Amino acid sequence: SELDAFKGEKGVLRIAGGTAHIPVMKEVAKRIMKMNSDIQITIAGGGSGAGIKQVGEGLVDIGNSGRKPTDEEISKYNLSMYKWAIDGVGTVVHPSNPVKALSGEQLKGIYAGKIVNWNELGGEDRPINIYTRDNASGTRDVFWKKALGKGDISEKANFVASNGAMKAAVTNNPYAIGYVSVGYMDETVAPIALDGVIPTLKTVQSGEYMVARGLFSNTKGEYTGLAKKLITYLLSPEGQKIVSDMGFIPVN
Amino acid sequence: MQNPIKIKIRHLYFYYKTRTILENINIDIHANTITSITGPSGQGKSSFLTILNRLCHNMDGARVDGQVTIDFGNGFEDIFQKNYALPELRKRVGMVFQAPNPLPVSIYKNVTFPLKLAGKKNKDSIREKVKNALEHAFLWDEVKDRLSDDARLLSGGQQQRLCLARSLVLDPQVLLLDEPTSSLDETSVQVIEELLARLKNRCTIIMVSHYMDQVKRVADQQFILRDRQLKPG
Amino acid sequence: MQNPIKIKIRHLYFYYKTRTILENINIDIHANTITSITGPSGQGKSSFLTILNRLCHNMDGARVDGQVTIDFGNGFEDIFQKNYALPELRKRVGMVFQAPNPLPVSIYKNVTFPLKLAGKKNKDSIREKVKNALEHAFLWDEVKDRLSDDARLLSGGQQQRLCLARSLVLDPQVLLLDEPTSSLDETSVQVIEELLARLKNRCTIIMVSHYMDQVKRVADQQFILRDRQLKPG
Amino acid sequence: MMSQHLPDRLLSVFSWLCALVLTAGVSIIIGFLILKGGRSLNLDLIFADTRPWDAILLKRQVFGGLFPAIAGTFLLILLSVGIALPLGLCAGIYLAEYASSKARNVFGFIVDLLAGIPSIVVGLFGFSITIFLHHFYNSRIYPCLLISALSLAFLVLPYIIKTTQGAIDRIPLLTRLTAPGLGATKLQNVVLVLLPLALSDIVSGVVLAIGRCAEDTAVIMLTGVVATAGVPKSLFSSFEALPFYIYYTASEYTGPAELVKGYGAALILLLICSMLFVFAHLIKRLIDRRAGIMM
Amino acid sequence: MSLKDKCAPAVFAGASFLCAAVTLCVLGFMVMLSLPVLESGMLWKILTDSWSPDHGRFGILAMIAGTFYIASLSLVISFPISLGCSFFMQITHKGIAGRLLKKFVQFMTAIPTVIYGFVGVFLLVPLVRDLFSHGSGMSILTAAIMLGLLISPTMILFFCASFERVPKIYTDAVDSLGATSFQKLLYVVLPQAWPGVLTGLILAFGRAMGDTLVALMLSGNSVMLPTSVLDSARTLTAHIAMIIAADFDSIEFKTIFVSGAVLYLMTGLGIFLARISGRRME
Ligand SMILES: Nc1ncnc2c1ncn2[C@@H]1O[C@H](COP(=O)(O)OP(=O)(O)OP(=O)(O)O)[C@@H](O)[C@H]1O
Ligand SMILES: Nc1ncnc2c1ncn2[C@@H]1O[C@H](COP(=O)(O)OP(=O)(O)OP(=O)(O)O)[C@@H](O)[C@H]1O
Ligand SMILES: [Mg+2]
Ligand SMILES: [Mg+2]
Ligand SMILES: O=P([O-])([O-])[O-]
Repeated sequence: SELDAFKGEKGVLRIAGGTAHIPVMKEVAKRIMKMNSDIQITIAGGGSGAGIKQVGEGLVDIGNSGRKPTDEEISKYNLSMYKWAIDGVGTVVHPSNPVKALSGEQLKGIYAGKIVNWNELGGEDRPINIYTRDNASGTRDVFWKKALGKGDISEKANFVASNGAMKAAVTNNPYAIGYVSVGYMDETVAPIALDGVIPTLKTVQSGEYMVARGLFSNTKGEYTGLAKKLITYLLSPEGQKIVSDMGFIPVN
Repeated sequence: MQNPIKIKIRHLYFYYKTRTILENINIDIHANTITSITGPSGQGKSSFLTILNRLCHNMDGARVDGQVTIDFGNGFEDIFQKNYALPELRKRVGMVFQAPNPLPVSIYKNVTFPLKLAGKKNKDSIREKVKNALEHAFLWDEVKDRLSDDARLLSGGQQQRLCLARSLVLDPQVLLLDEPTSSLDETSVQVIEELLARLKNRCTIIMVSHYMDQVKRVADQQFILRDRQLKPG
Repeated sequence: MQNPIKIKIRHLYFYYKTRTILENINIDIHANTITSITGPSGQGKSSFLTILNRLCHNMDGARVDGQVTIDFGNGFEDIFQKNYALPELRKRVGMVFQAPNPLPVSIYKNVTFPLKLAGKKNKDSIREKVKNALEHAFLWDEVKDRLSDDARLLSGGQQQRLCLARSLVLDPQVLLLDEPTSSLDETSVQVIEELLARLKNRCTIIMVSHYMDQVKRVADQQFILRDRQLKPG
Repeated sequence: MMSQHLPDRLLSVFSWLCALVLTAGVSIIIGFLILKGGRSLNLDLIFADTRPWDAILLKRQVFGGLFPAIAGTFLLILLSVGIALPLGLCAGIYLAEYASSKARNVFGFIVDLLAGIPSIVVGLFGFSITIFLHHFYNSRIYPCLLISALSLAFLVLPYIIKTTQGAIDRIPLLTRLTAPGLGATKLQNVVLVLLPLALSDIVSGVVLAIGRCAEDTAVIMLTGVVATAGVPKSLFSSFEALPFYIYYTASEYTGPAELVKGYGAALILLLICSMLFVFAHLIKRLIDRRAGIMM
Repeated sequence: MSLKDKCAPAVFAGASFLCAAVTLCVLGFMVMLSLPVLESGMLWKILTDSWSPDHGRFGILAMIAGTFYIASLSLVISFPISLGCSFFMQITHKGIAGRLLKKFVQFMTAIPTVIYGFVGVFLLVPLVRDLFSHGSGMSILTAAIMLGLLISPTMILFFCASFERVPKIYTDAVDSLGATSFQKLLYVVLPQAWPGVLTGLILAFGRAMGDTLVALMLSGNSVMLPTSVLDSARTLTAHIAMIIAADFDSIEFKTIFVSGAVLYLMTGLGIFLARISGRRME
């Protein structure tokens, strides 16, 4: 199989950054390490910002990001980018929430703290609990730019540290609103149709749902060694199968 | 010994952990008498006194068995009963310790402390009582100008008399004295002995002493504590 | 007193913090004699002994001034010199404390402890030495069957003799004894006194005691410590 | 004479109430964990589909089990305590026996200060040092097991220093003078008498330190713990640890199965810490009982 | 003197110096690394402004406030309980019940912090959300309750120790004069032990301020100045844990060193006060 490329290799491969990437990375790492236990792959989160920064500083071999690194970042660190999936960022609420669709204005109003109660939107008479991510997050970056139009985010918003944490927070709180990578969505959270478009793999792929982005793996300079092999594997049919199994849209 | 019985002790045992200190003590103590207890060091004299106001329960590993009943005016009460009101008992059974134990406050406050505990508030009568008690303990003249001094600055003998005064202020019915004159010079000893003779009219006194001549001078009844037994001496 | 001088003390002062305990002491102590020191409690007798093996330096706030020289066979050495080898000094100047201080180990290990410190390893000669020392201190018969017992289980008097044995095991040239018979009964006191008389041939003894008749019986030279002065008694 | 005074009764009621609130609070926490995670406790939780012996002998990596996290935690404890113990013992001995009273005051304050530094600040320090070294010394230095262990060792140092110093200080003067009186050098006194007598207290200090290493998350979060790493192969590799695993699961579990594993991990960590606690008490009792013979 | 005897003191002293040096180094590093922001005269701004990186505002006032709110509330919750428990062990139930409680409290010191956070997330957060229907349930109150449980053993054991240090001759003296337990507590034990109680309080406050995980998991980490105990808040410790992932060169990232220095100095001040009140006890 395509894992044969890893035969006879040994060493450590460090991966950090975007949390949207983690399920795919974990699966890939598991397959590689099962095949060849001389290879050790470590995976940390931190967010896209941390991923770009750490790979730039040489602290990790692969830095993942859920947004395209800025031109400044690329030139400063001499980054090479490898995009291996397409993903969207969708607004989610608790499945029990009767609110299923919002207009762009409403969403901005909610996040700016101007709409504070679900009953203003046809829901229960309970305060809206906003969840957001910190600035290192690529998911936040995309959501802020493409869904909120760089609008304000209320100071009252609760902060969580990853895509997984966002999903867990919304799952547990019937009055929550948050945003996650489309790949993370399942029946424990309910997607919100934005301006009439429900964020799903299909609408993202078709371009109908606008809040979309690529998932990147970045290396400092051209990729080499284990990093090269891992990214090549990701882009191979077998790797792309994993990508789609995990709920993302393969690039090839 | 025609006075009525004040304290009845029956089958009294006392232990520290597994060690027996007192074994089957049976004695009576009559009202308004002075009872002395002598005996070698480390035999349990001090321990015996603390049984009578149940302070022994503050000691780790201490255990008593048997019966001690005291007549405070309403017939004999078993002081070992569960839920027996210890604060009341200890107000009626005063005690002066072997080592003087003034509290770390002023001389005046030391003497008024029991009154504060008993909830007495009348300022004038309190001052009166303090003076009385200190005069009784032959300490008034020495401290009347420095009542607000810290009591711990007093000399050992003065501290001993202060503690005596402090336990007199509540007018106890029974008074337990553990070597009350051990750190006093001869003249003070003499006045304290005279005080004891006078106090007899107001209360029943049980006193531990090492000085046989003192015992002979003041005690109505003598016991020697040896081999876990109280024997008439 | 025809023996040569062993210890010369000149202009010795001793302080605890700002408090003067000893003031301008000037005495000589001759080899192979017994010197006794008596005096009221709390005057500094124990402190004086600890100066002679410089254990006083282990006490917080203690300070000495003046000169103490001892002749260990190579002429008089100033023991207050900086860098003077204290472990050597203390091996030559043995001390038995006022309160018995056995280490919390077995009886046997207590006696062999000084040998361990000195680095002696020969098993047989060690056993021999332990037996000798315990016999000298008249303890052998009482403990020979329980050498591995914890030394703290011994009675106060036994502990005192154990500590004596422990300091004999290194054959000191000077022996400091702080009330060595205070917790012993009469017969034990007698045998210890006999021991001291015999030890005189091997070392110089300085001893604190409260018992005047004991002092009279054994001492060649007597001092009374009072008002910061050592006066011949 | 049976009356009990009102304030006394109030005091008694109040203290009962407080004791109840405290014990109830903690019991609810532990009960909740057992209720939710008790059933998940089995070998699968730890080793997943790998055979236990293969995992323990490091023949095979464990995927999806807690084994790497448990191994990481144990390695971390071993390393940190191994670093902190000799250092802490020496410093404790210095403070108790050698330092002048002035030095004791100054160092005492610094040790207290060290004990008070929030663990995240220690972590931040470890992190910054690593980045600093990475930049200016050797670009092959990354956040890793060794850095975490060093930072943790630093965090638990004060426990060991303070218990050592306290235990030696508590030895009565007479016992302290015994060996010098017999001609012992200062070092002999320390090694042959003072340390053995202080051993029981030192053990409790060490156990405190171990407990802290087992539970700390803030420090390792910044200095090298990661979500997936397997059993670390060298001091210079990243690692997993139980408390971080629990934290990670609590915030980003993806489904009920993963959550149950979180409960299981919490229970296991609690179990490890309680075992340490009980173990420490047993050792202490053993040492106390045969204090003499140990010397 | 043998070589060993000469080297040993140097080794012992060396170890102490090393520990002290690293301790001071930590502060030095925090200050040094926050210098770039401080030099531009931004210290005051950082300490007082609000946090909004999108608008170029990097103030940590809300975090300082959050730290104080959460730590103080946790003290308000656990101080009376700890006091009551130490009364229980030392005054009212000295016997078996007291000893059992003491064992239990000692055991509590062995419970890992992350357990409090974990159970807090799944038990207390939904409870608070449903009970007060205000916010997400991640709030100052939630964090303070768990933090209160976390710091109470520290306090209880410290209080007990200072109660135990009250000389027995004093307590025996008042007992023999007929004091009730309440009077004994009020007139002798508390006056004698209060410096110890104060020291314990300060140390517990430091512990509460320095804890990261409970606040990070339970307080919601929002960046506004809290106005009610049901609001979310972010502590300095949680702030460090969250922002550590940011770009190293950003101002955002550099503020975490300011946060670290502030935390260090605040706990240092606490320790200093505790030592002073502790010395008064002797
Ligand atoms: N708290 C305690 N725990 C265990 N044993 C104790 C305790 N207090 C005293 N003892 C022991 O009980 C015995 C009796 O002590 P007590 O103080 O009653 O003696 P005493 O007759 O008053 O002696 P003295 O004349 O020296 O005052 C002594 O052997 C003492 O060691
Ligand atoms: N470490 C110390 N610090 C300060 N003062 C001390 C210290 N040790 C002893 N003292 C004081 O020094 C004085 C002399 O003490 P020392 O023990 O030498 O008396 P002593 O003559 O041996 O008395 P005793 O006959 O009671 O044993 C005493 O007043 C004592 O309180
Ligand atoms: Mg007595
Ligand atoms: Mg003495
Ligand atoms: O994928 P992110 O963690 O950068 O949002």
